[in-house]
Amino acid sequence: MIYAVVSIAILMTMVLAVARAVKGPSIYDRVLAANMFGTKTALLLAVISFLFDRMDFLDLALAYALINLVGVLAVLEFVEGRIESGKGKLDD
Amino acid sequence: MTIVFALFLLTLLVVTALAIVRTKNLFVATMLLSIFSLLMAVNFFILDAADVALTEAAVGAGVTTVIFLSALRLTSQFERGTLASSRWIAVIVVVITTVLLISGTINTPNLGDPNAPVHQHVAPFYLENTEALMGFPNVVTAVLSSFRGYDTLGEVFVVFIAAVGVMFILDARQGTGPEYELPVDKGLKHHLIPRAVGGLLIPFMLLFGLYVQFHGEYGPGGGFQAGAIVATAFILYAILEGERTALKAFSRNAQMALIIGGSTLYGAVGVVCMLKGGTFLDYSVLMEDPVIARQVGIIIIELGVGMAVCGALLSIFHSFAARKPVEHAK
Amino acid sequence: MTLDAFLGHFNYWVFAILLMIGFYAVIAKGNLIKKLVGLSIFQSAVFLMYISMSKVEGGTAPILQAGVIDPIYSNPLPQVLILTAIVVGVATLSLGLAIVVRINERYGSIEERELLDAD
Amino acid sequence: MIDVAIEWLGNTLLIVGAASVLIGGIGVIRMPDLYSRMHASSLTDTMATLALFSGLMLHSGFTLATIKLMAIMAFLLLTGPTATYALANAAFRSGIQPPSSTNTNNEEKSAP
Repeated sequence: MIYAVVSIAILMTMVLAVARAVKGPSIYDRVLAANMFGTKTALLLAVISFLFDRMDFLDLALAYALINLVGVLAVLEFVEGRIESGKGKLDD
Repeated sequence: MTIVFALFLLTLLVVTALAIVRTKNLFVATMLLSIFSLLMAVNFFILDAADVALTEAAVGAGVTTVIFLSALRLTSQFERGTLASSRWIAVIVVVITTVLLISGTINTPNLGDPNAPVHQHVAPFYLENTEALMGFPNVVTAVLSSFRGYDTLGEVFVVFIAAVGVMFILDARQGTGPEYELPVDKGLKHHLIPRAVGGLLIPFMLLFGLYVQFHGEYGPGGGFQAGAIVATAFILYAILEGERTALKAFSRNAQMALIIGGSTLYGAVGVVCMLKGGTFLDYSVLMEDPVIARQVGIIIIELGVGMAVCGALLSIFHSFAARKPVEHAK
Repeated sequence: MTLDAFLGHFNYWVFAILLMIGFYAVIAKGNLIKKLVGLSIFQSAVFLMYISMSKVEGGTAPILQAGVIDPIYSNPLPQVLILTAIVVGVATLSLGLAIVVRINERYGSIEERELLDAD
Repeated sequence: MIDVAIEWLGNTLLIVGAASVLIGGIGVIRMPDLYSRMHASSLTDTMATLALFSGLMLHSGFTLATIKLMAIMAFLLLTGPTATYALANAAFRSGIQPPSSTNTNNEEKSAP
């Protein structure tokens, strides 16, 4: 039961993150929302595998915990490249 | 309980998809696409598809975003908002097709109906016989690598062909002269924290990739997921240290060898099976004990799949990353 | 329409809507990368439909558990098809992006209208 | 006796984790500018992760699951702040200024 409550709280936060990603306004808000969504997914998967009582599925949460950083670092590199080529502006 | 989750997540999925189509900024579309992929993975997990969710996690969270960003670096980040056809014709076509598709679902069995036709044909056979024939519990891996081994061989070759195609299209020299050489590495050299943490993470990612590769018979995992995770680890290295260092560590030839070696390994197992008197990819003839023979065969072909996928994704990434943007006089 | 039928078909409706959102981006948008984004939404919709079909009520993932009496497992076959399709999907998507990159190098634009005018 | 105590401690930690996830989520929506939103989201990266995973570990007993949970927690705690650093750095370098406390009003007026 407690797991259900926790997963609903995480789901709510995911909804709020999606709202922030859709609303913006700057692109970094969207990157922030995407990154936050990724960590929340890892949390949710961990809690759900307890809820379903199949703990061998914690591997999925582990995969997200490891891989999530790559996206944000790729964004950092992308922005660095833009700044150097003088096209720093990413917003409309 | 599960139903509530599903309603929630599916609605979010539609909202995200609408936002992706609406935005004019392709960078924003890429970020939203990564959220879309995460939502998709959670949905797969809730619908009992742990292996598929792991694949989506391994591919969608890292590789897709990175490849999209590289493509945006080489083209333009803003959509000019031109339309290919009249917007209203498109909307009418889409609405009519949606209504037709939804009306087509009315007579389909409910979600999760155990008497649905899809559950009657071969799936019970797979579920009943995996334990006896293969001796390991993951039915998905068993179907993937043994019962439907031909299919997977075909998919591996599709990945192979796609990687070769990207190489043909993007690896052509853009010109001669020093400005077309790979630049001296910038990477994220000025950023101490990402470099330290990322460098710490890479060995664990590789270890996790190997775990997924060789634990795939007993839990969610297998060659496809492991290949994607290992490729992501090397992509992270390339992001942190720059193209040149990454290529020095893992050259294009090595990547090519990985792709070719992996696909050939898969095919070679089939040929060895034929030489031993069985049919193509019938692993049971490889050894005395058919169960152990199947396990050995599956481990080898999963390794082949992992090598081919890892090499293909890496070589695709490097094809994009090594290319220089072309300036057009406007 | 009863609640049961609504919940039982909601996945398929979401599939239809997502499929058509992707399709709209492919046919209506002029930007080539946006078309590819639409194509990948389209593809994900198909994945969702297959995985929805594999679900069995009260079931669990098709990894056999020892010591469970009378277990129900979801259908492994659609999962296998989609598992391979996801990786293939990324590979083919990058092939498409590679072609778009070369088009941009040659014409300086990735908008369909401008490309048609340039030719 | 001790089992019940551990169970309840785990429950409390899970509730604390759920609450901080939710607070962070609301912060991401309600905060006025990018950097304070980052601050709110970093709450969910650290506090929530610590509390939730400690709670889950108490519930799982000592099994393979505990070790996996510990690994997930360690990685999330490492990568969360790094991601926030990378994001803040990218945002600052591309010219988004954090509003300073003295001239907030002026800036808001002069902003386009």
